[in-house]
Amino acid sequence: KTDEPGAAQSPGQQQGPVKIGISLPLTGDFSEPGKGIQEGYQVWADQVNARGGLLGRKVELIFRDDASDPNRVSSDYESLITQDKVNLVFGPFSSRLVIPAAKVAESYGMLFVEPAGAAAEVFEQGFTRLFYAAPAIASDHYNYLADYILKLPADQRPKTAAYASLDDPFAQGTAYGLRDKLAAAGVKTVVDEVYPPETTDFAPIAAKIAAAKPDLVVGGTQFEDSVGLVRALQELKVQPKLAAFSTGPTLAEFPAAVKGAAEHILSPVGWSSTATFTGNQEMVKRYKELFGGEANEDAANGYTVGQIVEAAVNAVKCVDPTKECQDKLTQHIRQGTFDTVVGPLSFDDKGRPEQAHMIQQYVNGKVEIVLPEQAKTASIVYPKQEW
Amino acid sequence: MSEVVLSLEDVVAGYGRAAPVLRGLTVTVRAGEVVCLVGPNGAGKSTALKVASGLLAPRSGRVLLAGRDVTGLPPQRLLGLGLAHVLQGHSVFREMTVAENVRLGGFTVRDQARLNARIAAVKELFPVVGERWGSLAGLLSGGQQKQVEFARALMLEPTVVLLDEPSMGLDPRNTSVVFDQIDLMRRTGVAVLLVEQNARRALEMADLGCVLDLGRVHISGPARDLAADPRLGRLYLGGAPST
Amino acid sequence: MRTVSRGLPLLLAALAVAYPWLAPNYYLVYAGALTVMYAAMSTSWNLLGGFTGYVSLGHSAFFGLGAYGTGLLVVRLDVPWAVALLVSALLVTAFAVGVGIAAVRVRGASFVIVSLALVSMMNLIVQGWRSLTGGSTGLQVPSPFPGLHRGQTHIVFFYLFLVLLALALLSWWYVSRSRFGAGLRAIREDEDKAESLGVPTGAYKVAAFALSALFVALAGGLYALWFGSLDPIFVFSILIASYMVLMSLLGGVRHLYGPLLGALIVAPAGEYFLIALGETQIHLTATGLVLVLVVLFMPDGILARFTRRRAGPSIPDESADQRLQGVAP
Amino acid sequence: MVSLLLQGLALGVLTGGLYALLASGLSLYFGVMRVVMVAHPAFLFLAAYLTYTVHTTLGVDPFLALPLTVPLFFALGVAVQRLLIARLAPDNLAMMSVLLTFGIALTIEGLLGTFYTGSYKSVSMEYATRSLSLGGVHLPYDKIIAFAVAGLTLAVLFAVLVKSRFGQALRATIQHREAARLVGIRTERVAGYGFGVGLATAAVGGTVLALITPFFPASHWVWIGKLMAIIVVGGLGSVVGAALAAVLLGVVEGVVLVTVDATWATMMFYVFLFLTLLARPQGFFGGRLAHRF
Amino acid sequence: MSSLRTEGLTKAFGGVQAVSDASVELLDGKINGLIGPNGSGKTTFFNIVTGMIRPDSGRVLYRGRDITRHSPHRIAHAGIGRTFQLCRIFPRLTVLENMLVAVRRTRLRELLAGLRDTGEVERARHWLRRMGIEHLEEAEARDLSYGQQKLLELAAVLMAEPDLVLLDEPAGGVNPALIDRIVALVRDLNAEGRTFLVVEHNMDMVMGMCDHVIVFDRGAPIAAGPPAVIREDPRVLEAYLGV
Ligand SMILES: Nc1ncnc2c1ncn2[C@@H]1O[C@H](COP(=O)(O)OP(=O)(O)OP(=O)(O)O)[C@@H](O)[C@H]1O
Ligand SMILES: Nc1ncnc2c1ncn2[C@@H]1O[C@H](COP(=O)(O)OP(=O)(O)OP(=O)(O)O)[C@@H](O)[C@H]1O
Ligand SMILES: CC(C)C[C@H](N)C(=O)O
Ligand SMILES: [Mg+2]
Ligand SMILES: [Mg+2]
Repeated sequence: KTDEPGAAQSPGQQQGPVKIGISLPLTGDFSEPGKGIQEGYQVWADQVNARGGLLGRKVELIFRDDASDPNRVSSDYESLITQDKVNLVFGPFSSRLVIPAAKVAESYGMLFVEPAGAAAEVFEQGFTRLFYAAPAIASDHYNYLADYILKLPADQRPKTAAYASLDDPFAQGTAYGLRDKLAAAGVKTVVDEVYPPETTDFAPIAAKIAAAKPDLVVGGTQFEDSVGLVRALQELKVQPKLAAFSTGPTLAEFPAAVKGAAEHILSPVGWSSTATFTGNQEMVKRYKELFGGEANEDAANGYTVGQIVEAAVNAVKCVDPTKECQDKLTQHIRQGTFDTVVGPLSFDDKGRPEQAHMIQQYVNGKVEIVLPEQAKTASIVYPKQEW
Repeated sequence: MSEVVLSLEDVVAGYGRAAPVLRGLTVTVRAGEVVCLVGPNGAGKSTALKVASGLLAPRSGRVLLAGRDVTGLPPQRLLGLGLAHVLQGHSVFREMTVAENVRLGGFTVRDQARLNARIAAVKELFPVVGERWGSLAGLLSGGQQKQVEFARALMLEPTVVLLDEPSMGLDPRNTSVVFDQIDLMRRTGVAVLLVEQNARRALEMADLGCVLDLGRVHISGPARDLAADPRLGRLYLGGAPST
Repeated sequence: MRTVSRGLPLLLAALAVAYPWLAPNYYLVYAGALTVMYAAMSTSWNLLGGFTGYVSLGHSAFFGLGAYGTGLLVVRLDVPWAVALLVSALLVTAFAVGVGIAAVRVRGASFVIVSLALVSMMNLIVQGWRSLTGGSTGLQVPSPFPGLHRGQTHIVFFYLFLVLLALALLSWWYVSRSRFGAGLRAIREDEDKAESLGVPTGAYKVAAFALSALFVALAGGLYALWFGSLDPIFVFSILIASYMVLMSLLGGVRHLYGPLLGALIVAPAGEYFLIALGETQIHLTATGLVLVLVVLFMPDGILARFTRRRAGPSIPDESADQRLQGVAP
Repeated sequence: MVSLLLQGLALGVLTGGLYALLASGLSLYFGVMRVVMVAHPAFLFLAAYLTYTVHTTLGVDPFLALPLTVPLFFALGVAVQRLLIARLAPDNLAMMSVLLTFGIALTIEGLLGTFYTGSYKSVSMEYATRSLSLGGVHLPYDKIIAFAVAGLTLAVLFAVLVKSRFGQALRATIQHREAARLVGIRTERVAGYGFGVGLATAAVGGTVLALITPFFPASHWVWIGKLMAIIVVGGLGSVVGAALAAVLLGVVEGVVLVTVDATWATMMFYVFLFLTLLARPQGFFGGRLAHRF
Repeated sequence: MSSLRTEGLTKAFGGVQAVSDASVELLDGKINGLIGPNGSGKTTFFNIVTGMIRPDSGRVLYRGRDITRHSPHRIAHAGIGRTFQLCRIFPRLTVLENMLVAVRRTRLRELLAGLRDTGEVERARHWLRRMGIEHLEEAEARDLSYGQQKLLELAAVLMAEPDLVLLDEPAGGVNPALIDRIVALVRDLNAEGRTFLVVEHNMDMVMGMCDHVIVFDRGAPIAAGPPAVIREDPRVLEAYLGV
């Protein structure tokens, strides 16, 4: 077989464009964020090519749609690696797809930097070539918020908390990360709901939360359900002192979808459009030129993957799919620290990033970074205004 | 002789792309006359009636109704010209009540008074229709359903009636009712094209008989002569009845 | 026709066996194994669908249960993989008997809906029972052949699926020529009439349902071992059963090789569409339109076009001329 | 606890009304033409997207899209029936229609994805996020609106099917096409209109859905199972049965959601489906004529 | 001795009393006739005897064994075969395949054995030959004419070697020549020891062929006896024959 591990690479592969294989959920459940990641990758490729490419070779992105289906994601990487003989692969979106994808990459000895496999489980599969290109894994997303809450004076500190989470490893990971820390510090969990992705009606869940009158409402959500939950909470007149939801509020569609209810909602975010980290402003600008509209966190994460791999390639001076080269790249990433649009990133031996997510809040209708102290663009509003 | 109301001229017809079932059929029915088609199963008798009522468009040949060329017109147009067709087998609307079935017979009529008069008339002709007025037609016994179909077809006081094996499944009493009805229609000037397997009885009362086979009329003539033809009797009408 | 029906299968079988060695790269071996897996599954599906006319979308559930059963036995109880595969398939078969008893009480459209519900239900259960199945995180099954590299694993599974396909084909053939098969076909045409002729329709249907589930469960189990990660949403997806239906239908549900032929067309075409049109959602539309066209223009499948034509209507009772001899018009 | 139960019950009734609206079209296709229309939810979301477009480009209330979408969907339904469904062989209409409409659903999803991209869209109105409070029980306005629209639509539908000449003609057409033609019914046209009416309900349903939930091209998959379960419990083909079953299941779902959890609440649909089959395969409210002899 | 006996069978559909307190006894080894007006419960009686409908009360005894609540296939295995009022065959199976469906006993090995390897095909051909349709063996059943389908239905029932055969209107819609053939067949089969119960509205056929005639009216037997007696029975004349 031409792709037998260790088979000599044909010389043709040393020239021509650098092909990068990517499978993304362009249809199906994850198509919304999948698109964002795709745009991030495209902005990066555009800029690299403008700079003259990787090691002087043009970058060419090959996209496949996996329809949010893990079976397909495997096929995609299988064909990208063995048939298209890509030089590099970048990861797909969602922890659910990252695991099967990483398996394929791992067994063909390919470096696997991914933008969206944040769940803790991703890093427990024994992958040796996987890196998550964002500041923190899911269970650490709310770390700053947890610190903030626990430092509040005793009389202001919330006593009870309600958690509602989508049955999804990432979404649950974020909510439970916060829950475990707060519960350990004595904040009572009064509602702890998990709902399947099929759920379309959130009013009864909100009713349950309303009945418990919690000080704190935390949603482990993706997009659709975050909107559903917020609307239902508002309709059922739940009035917590603080409300936090993962993912949904970081998307541009959110405030319009919840119709004014976005005010003071908190959300972990790994990236900010106003941050001045390496390349960020250029990225924001180029994004607007290419796609109109504002870049979002997903696009930034895709871009980050590109930045890390680019730095590694430039450092070790190879981009071949061969084992030696991929090993060298992996080695380099494991040891280095990388300047990216989400800040400097470094990884532990399992590929986990060692930094932290920021916390954003809608203040006067605008997204502001409120935590941590050193990055904030506005002060956190607590307790939140009534819905 | 009275005027011709319905005629099929040299009709060729069939289903889908298969070979034609009717291969040059010619039949003529006059006002006040009962024409009886007999013939073995699969000869094309039902097909001939379907062509006559517009359910099936012929591949060639003409259909004339009341002097007009109606070849290829859909049934609802022929209905307006006074044609009614009672299908072979069961064709009640099974999941509708007897009442709905009968009223649908007058679907094209908007005049309520006329409808009500007709309903009363058919109820009298077929008592079971009145008795089971509110029940679902599909729940009636085979023979009862047949009666509902007649009632439905007679709602419009047709001038040409096509009957496809009307006595099939009927008990002797109802069979007589049907034959009496046919006789009555003839006397009021209605033209009847009748398909019957109960050939002896049908030929007895018909004016004209046609023996159909392989999509053509093989023998035709005054019904009584046909019934009396000994060879024909043996071949088509079966052994002499025990009576 | 005879030589074609004898010679062609042999040739195909030889080609199939040689395929992994002919394929230029491992992706094509992988795609081959996937195709054979689908062929095996649609042939199994056809044990129910083709004979009895009961369209089951519930076979996704058997696929998923077979996969999870095998995976859980291997992961949680350290059972050797081959044993796990068989035990799990047998458990699924037993389960199918239970479900079958309830499900085959309804016919036609209701059955389709019930089978659809079965898939959703299993998905909810497997996803909800996190402590056992790993829930939405999925279940990671270790490779049974840790010594082989990925490409070699594809070759091994290609042959395993090929064996399964052979078994499924053999079963279909065996049933089709038996009285059991005749009874099943009669059920497709007119169930009450079949019963009045002495066919125990209930038992027959359940038996066909279970047999068909058995093979699909085996395919699911092999898939779990091969693929290594199971995610409830996608293992219990009606799309999987829809593929079985589409493939069977395209090839021809009334023919032994119909589903196989369908799989040989649909699976590679699916991969092709994805690669050619993968960047937009239009490939969904392409798949949808193909389905619509097949249903409209080839409802009996491709093979129906090549086999015995219908005699056509109009078979007269006896020759009219025989009877009319001597009777002048 | 009692008030929570009451709240769950009230929400369940309202949601049930919505389910009734969404399922009514399905029940109609099946009842009158034995077609299992897997693409109905896809059409619901097609309507939702159209509503979205009208709402965002013209800035008008989403319900003002109805004069546009209802006739459009009616026409679409007529076209689908005349061009596609009518061509299916009657032998195994149920089976083939599942596959055909499955193909249609995929086609629609692909087109939506192509034109609107995969991202979520939503239509939010000020009035749709408030609620009415009655003795501690909150009734969200969007759900009240959905319930009212559903009730109205179903009443119209019922009147059309049972009372009107068209309804009579439609039922006759389904039951015996040749006989229907012989009493003067234009059967092709009637069957087309019947399908059109079914899709017209999807236009209304889609608008309501757009108002209460965000959507993306693949959203329709979630609804197929639930809606199908409803029409089976209601008795396949019975529009009234489906409505009753929808409310029943809505209430069960609401109550189970507040007392147990969301997984079990969704499961209830399927549990009821299987219970129905075991107890009364013809459905609880339908009670159809046995086709046996 | 009687092979089939019913005691007080009753069945109501909603408000309609289809069969009420029907106690019937067949003459073993003879041709029994069952006549009665439309809707008098004859078909329902068949359906109860063959297990397709559960009676509200009463018992069905076959050779002294109570088979009232047995499922249709068990009753078929016990040796009772039936045809349907509107002929039912398997339309998309070939004539030969239609013949191979019927089963009398079922053992797993027989079930799974290849049909062509056992004597079944020979037996099937034998019956087709007796019906005179052996030349149609490979045709799809739906392509047969109605009369041929009726013969096929009967042949398929006979494949299970029933001892008692219930025929629901065997002559309905069949051309007269074929009726003669069916009558002859029934007589032959009866001579070989099979008992028959025939529902029929064709009085010539019933009176000419049957040894014993049972008359139903409104769901219950009102008379039973040899044809000659029945023909003169005033109750029968009034309920049924009286025209
Ligand atoms: N499934 C059913 N549901 C309701 N009523 C029924 C059903 N089957 C039969 N009936 C009623 O029971 C009565 C007897 O019907 P049955 O079919 O047994 O009569 P029959 O003697 O066979 O008549 P025919 O000579 O017309 O065939 C009829 O009044 C009929 O309407
Ligand atoms: N809808 C149809 N599609 C295809 N073929 C048909 C159709 N209807 C009838 N045929 C065929 O046409 C031929 C003639 O049928 P037709 O019903 O006209 O015969 P018939 O003389 O009425 O017979 P019978 O006495 O049995 O009613 C038969 O061979 C039949 O198989
Ligand atoms: C932060 C997000 C981009 C992570 C993603 N939602 C996941 O499932 O892991
Ligand atoms: Mg006929
Ligand atoms: Mg009867």
